[in-house]
Amino acid sequence: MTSLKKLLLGEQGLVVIFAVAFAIVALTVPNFLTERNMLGLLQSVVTIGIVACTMMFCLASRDFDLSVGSTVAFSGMVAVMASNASGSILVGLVAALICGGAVGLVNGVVIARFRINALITTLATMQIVRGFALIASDGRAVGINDPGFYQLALSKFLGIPTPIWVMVVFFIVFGFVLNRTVFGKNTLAIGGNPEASRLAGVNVSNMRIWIFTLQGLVCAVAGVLLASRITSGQPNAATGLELSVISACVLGGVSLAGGRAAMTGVIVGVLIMGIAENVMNLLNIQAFYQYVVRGLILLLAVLLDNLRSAAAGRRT
Amino acid sequence: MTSLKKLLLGEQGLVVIFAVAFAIVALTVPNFLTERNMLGLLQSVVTIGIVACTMMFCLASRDFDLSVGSTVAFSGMVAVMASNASGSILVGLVAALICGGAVGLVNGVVIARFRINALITTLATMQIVRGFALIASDGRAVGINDPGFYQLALSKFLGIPTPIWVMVVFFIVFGFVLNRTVFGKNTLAIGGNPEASRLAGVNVSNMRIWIFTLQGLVCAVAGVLLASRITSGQPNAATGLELSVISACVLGGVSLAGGRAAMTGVIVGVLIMGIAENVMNLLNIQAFYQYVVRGLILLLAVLLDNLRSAAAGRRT
Amino acid sequence: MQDFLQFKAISKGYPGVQALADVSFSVKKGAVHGLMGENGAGKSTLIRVLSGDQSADTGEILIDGKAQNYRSVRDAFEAGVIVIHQELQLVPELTVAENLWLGRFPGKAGVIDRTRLVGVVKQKLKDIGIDIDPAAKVASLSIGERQMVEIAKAVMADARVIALDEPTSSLSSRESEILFALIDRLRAEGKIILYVSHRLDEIFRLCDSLTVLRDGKLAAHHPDISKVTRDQIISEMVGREIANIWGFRPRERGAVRLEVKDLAGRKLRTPISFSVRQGEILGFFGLIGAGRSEMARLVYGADSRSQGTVSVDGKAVAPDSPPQSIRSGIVLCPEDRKFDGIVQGRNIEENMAISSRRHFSPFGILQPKKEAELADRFIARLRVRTPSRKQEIVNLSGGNQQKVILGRWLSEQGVKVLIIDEPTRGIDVGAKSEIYEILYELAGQGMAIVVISSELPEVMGITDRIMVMCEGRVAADIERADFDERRILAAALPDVANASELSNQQVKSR
Amino acid sequence: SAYAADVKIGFIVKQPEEPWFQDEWKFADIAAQEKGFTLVKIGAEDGEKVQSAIDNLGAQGAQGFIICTPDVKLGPGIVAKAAANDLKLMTVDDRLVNADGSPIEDVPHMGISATKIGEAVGETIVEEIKKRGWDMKDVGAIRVSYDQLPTAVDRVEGALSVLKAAGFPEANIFDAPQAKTDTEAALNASTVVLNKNAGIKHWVAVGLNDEAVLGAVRATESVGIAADSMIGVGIGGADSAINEFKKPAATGFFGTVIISPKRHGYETALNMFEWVANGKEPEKLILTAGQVALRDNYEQVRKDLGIE
Ligand SMILES: Nc1ncnc2c1ncn2[C@@H]1O[C@H](COP(=O)(O)OP(=O)(O)OP(=O)(O)O)[C@@H](O)[C@H]1O
Ligand SMILES: Nc1ncnc2c1ncn2[C@@H]1O[C@H](COP(=O)(O)OP(=O)(O)OP(=O)(O)O)[C@@H](O)[C@H]1O
Ligand SMILES: [Mg+2]
Ligand SMILES: [Mg+2]
Repeated sequence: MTSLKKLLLGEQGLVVIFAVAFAIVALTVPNFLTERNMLGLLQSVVTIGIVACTMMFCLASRDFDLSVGSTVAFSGMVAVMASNASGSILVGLVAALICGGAVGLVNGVVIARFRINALITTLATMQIVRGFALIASDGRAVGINDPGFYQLALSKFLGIPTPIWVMVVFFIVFGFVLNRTVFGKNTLAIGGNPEASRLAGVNVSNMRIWIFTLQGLVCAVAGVLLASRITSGQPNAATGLELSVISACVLGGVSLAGGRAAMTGVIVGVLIMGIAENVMNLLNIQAFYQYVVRGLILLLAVLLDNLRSAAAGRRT
Repeated sequence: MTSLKKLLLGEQGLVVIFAVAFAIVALTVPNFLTERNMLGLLQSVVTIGIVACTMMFCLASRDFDLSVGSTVAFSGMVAVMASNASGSILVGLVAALICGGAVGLVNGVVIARFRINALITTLATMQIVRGFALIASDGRAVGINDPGFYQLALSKFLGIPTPIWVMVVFFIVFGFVLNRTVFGKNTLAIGGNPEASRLAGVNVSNMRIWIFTLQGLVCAVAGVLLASRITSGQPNAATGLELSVISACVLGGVSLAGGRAAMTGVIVGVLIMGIAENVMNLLNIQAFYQYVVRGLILLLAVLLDNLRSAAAGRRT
Repeated sequence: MQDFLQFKAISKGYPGVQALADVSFSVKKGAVHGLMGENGAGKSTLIRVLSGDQSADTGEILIDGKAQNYRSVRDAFEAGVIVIHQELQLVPELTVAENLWLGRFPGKAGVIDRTRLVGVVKQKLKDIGIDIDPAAKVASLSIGERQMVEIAKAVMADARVIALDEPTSSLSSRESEILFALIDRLRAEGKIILYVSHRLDEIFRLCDSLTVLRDGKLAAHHPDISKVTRDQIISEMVGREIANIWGFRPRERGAVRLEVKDLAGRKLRTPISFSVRQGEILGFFGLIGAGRSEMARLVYGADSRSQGTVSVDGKAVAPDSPPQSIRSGIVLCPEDRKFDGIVQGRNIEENMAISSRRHFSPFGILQPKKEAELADRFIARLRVRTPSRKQEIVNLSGGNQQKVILGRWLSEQGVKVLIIDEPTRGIDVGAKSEIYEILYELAGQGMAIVVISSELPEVMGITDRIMVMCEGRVAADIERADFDERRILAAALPDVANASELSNQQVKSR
Repeated sequence: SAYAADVKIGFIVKQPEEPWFQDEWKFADIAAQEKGFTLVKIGAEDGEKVQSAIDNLGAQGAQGFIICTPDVKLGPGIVAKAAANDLKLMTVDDRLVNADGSPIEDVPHMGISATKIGEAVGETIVEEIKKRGWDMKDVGAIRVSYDQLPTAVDRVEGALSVLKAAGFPEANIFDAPQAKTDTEAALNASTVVLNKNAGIKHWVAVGLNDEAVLGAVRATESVGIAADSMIGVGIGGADSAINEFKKPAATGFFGTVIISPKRHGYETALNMFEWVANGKEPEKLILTAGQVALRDNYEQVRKDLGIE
């Protein structure tokens, strides 16, 4: 009894709860545990998953980024337009990375140097960047000329589509960065107490600029993959992505008050979001009820996690 | 010189900056300073303005409410449906207040008692409540049967439409509550230092429940007025309201870190938002460029305010 | 007189720590009762249990013979207990008056009576001799002033039992005197005062009786303090004899290490110049608000300089950048532990290694083994009281947090200049002498050390030279040979008339 | 046939909350009940959701699906995804296009051209202006715009092109960009236009849908323009519009172009079923028409279209 409780409420409690929930879903929902559905499920969370990697850093350092959705759309547009114009997919890729990185850099500089609230800054860039995407394309989707571009999303390795591999690589890399590098530790320290970290020799404003720039670059990667998957650059793509990504992170135990984050948690958070959508569609739940169910799942997941930390006696 | 600087960077700096900006706009933008346009402008900010009153409390106590848009839509729907069903506008009003208050109460209880992160809780209720609004109406707009209901929005007093009066009354009442009552001071104390407030015997969790319940009630009022203005209850109304309201508050100097808020600031924030939209339309700025301009104004306003507080030497 | 306040077999455990084990003692009415013990002995925990903030696992508290089983801070307040906690518990955005009334604002139907709000506070502050504007925002006060506001809380409420947890740790002698006078008055009014401190002087000056805690257990109870000696208390606390706390060791002084020229910033307008030699320990003394902390932050680059230069071994240090200062060999232990020192949410190991890990992390990749080694080494050397190096720092007692911050800088390599602001604030006697030993050792290796302290005996006991600051400028620069209490205090006081009177008081009290 | 029970057909729409799509689903459900096949309804608001919706259908073992895509440029991706999952594909409302903008003709489609609907709006307005005897020079037109949505641009431009062709001066057309597609946003944007041009006494309004035009109508009411000085013609014909017609007094909301979700929902579902179950491929292109409904004839029009 107590050992079960310990397992559920321990550090890896969320993972255990998730595993149990997964098993129940797999047994009760028809067509869920098929290879096709699993691959479809994973592909559906690629954008959220990739962006969540850096959002985790952003939140862990007590910041906030609402501009990710716009940046994904914008850099996807840029990738398509640049590769259409130049005839080279590589040029498109590089252009997207430059634009995404630039958005992140601007966010970072404004937030860290001019000390403007991150929520407001990224709310502003969210609109500005969305405006750019719309202006660049005159509000219409831009089709991809070179079919090679589609291969980014369609190609497979060991039977698994490339975007999933990219996501997995990001999970591994950023998990390592968070736990095993000075960068990761400094991020967590800034989130814990920015002023103390600064006095302890952490270059807080540089760190923040880096985190936002990374976020921009990662959004660009997500944007390129998305454009390739939907075979066009769409100025309206990825609206509302920011809230999904932040939800996934918080579900995964990342503290909005900064200083607490774990990659496994974020992965679980991302998967919970994806599975919820997937299962609701498999079960043919009506659109209006999906809203309610989505909200309830969110609540339930955090509630369970909270019980866990309360039992662990953590002081908040 | 220095006295000018003092004026600009003092406590009332935002108000002064706003006054200057207003004067410039009034002189340069044709048709801006007409009675009709002013009334139109004020009417366009009624929803944001009313909801901002309680959002100010919410932010000041270090909380966060994303569910306001859904609550406004839902309670508007309820008001229309209840008054259609009962034939009495009063019944509709009461029903809306009950529903709005209930949403707020649930938010408050979940956040304060179960200690779930406010962002996630209200993100969840935002979806659940929107789902209710859609389910209740089967996703359709519900027309108002009794033309008397329109009078809520159309009637005038001293030449000024009722909704504007309602907003003004809310501004005065909540300004008073914030500065002159135990409730207001306790709110600021909770936001400024929750631990100290708790140790001083402030019932922090009751306060939070009250603040969210009030927020729900106020959303209901906004929802009823909105339904009356658009002569129907629309389940899709007021999407994205939460971000506008929060922006207005932060523009007005309400600190997201809690503990700092002022009614004048919030009023100015609400007006800045309204004027920006109004002027862009008067100047016929293209839709896509409006995104960019909106973002830039937001940035500029916070930047100015930041310079001010930096000059005031405040420690953050 | 009867035993008015009784603790009966109080026990309280945290995960991995038994903070209090079966503690029983009682206090008489109209007595000031001292509570002493090493860092982490359980003093604050006992106070927290008394305040209703935490509930004991077993045992009970009796006031006036009645068992108390309150559930919240409010209940405790109703029962006549008020507690001034070790960490400041103020709301920075509210005014002084509002902070003092917090939790029980005056007024009708929820509307605050503003004349009473300010009026009563003004009167009370005047009564007890604290010169702070009730309408000022707490955020604009210095730490010392904030501490005085905290203390004023005790007088605001008409409590029967008042507990003060290290109230003087951020006060200088002048404010301390105000506090002592206040305590004498409260004692005369028949209140019970529970007084926690690490300063033996104060304990002897104030207390009628004393309890010593050790490892959460009752180590000794002295109903009459005049029957014990200092040395006895020290050995009860730390379990060994400490002959001379200061243990000053003279050293060779070498070439100039730290050179500060015409340094000024926004909060320190008068330019300041001084230099520290290799192996020298320079003390800065002054009253609260004298600007010592501001000076230290400017040297370290924590605040931006408006003018002046800082150089180490003749090489200039870049302005306003702590990382640059660290690389040039200057480090600072800040005075405000909670806001500038510890990183909340992180454990001891991470708090220690935050800066020094760059020396053993190739390409920014961590070496967990080395970090663990480092943490264990300094936990042992500084005697940090903790179940493991993985303990979250916020769960440590105040003094132990201070030790972890010290460990952070002791583990840093190539430190040439160590600036310590209030090095022993909240640290027990045993640990104090250990810290002094470490300072002597470091100085012996050629480090230049700047010690800022508000405790005159400490500055006089351990430094080679003292610079006295007063109202943002240097008022005196005195070599060890010329140390003289009156002279130092006189220099620290802004106006001369007060000076002689207060220094008389000081001498009497010792 | 006995085979019908095994047939599973998906119906993906871009805005599941919109009454229009709710109605399409409702009529498709009727077809499913009649024929006894399973209908899976999925909402997909953007390209990414479309992709996962198709995967999801594939995983469930559906044989085909009907889609109203959030963006026509998603065409090649949808076609590829459908092929990868071995699903038959039909489109409704909006026709898929290639990267170069040309329609993908292989995919069977049923729909109405956005421009055509817009033109119907324009014609109704022009007719009514003439009937009321207004001089076009004295009339202002509110263009409630939501330019980030291509369909919206096509509809509005379609309407305005008819107005202009009838001699409506271009200078009298005023843009009222709505920040969101709800009535409040349209109301706020239109109010500004009205206040800016306080001198103009007669107004007409066009917009993306009924809600947008309703916003313009509410704006005229709030600044005191009489109902008979306003001609607003919406698109859609769902409850928002019907509520207007049901009001005791006529408002400035003159009419709406009803498009029938019945054919779009019922017929497409039926065609897909025939295709899957009996191998009967549907026609490549079926175009339906919108029908103008006014205050006095809307009930009849709805009956004709098989709604009600
Ligand atoms: N919330 C907590 N969780 C875990 N351990 C705790 C917690 N609070 C205190 N402790 C532990 O309980 C013990 C007693 O702490 P306490 O704060 O009472 O010491 P103290 O005597 O006041 O020390 P100091 O002189 O340093 O202030 C310490 O070992 C401390 O680490
Ligand atoms: N947060 C603040 N805002 C504005 N001024 C401040 C602030 N903190 C301190 N000051 C001012 O800076 C000067 C020096 O402050 P401080 O009290 O830290 O000096 P100190 O000599 O280090 O004293 P101590 O360390 O004993 O508190 C004083 O004039 C004080 O009023
Ligand atoms: Mg303590
Ligand atoms: Mg100091």
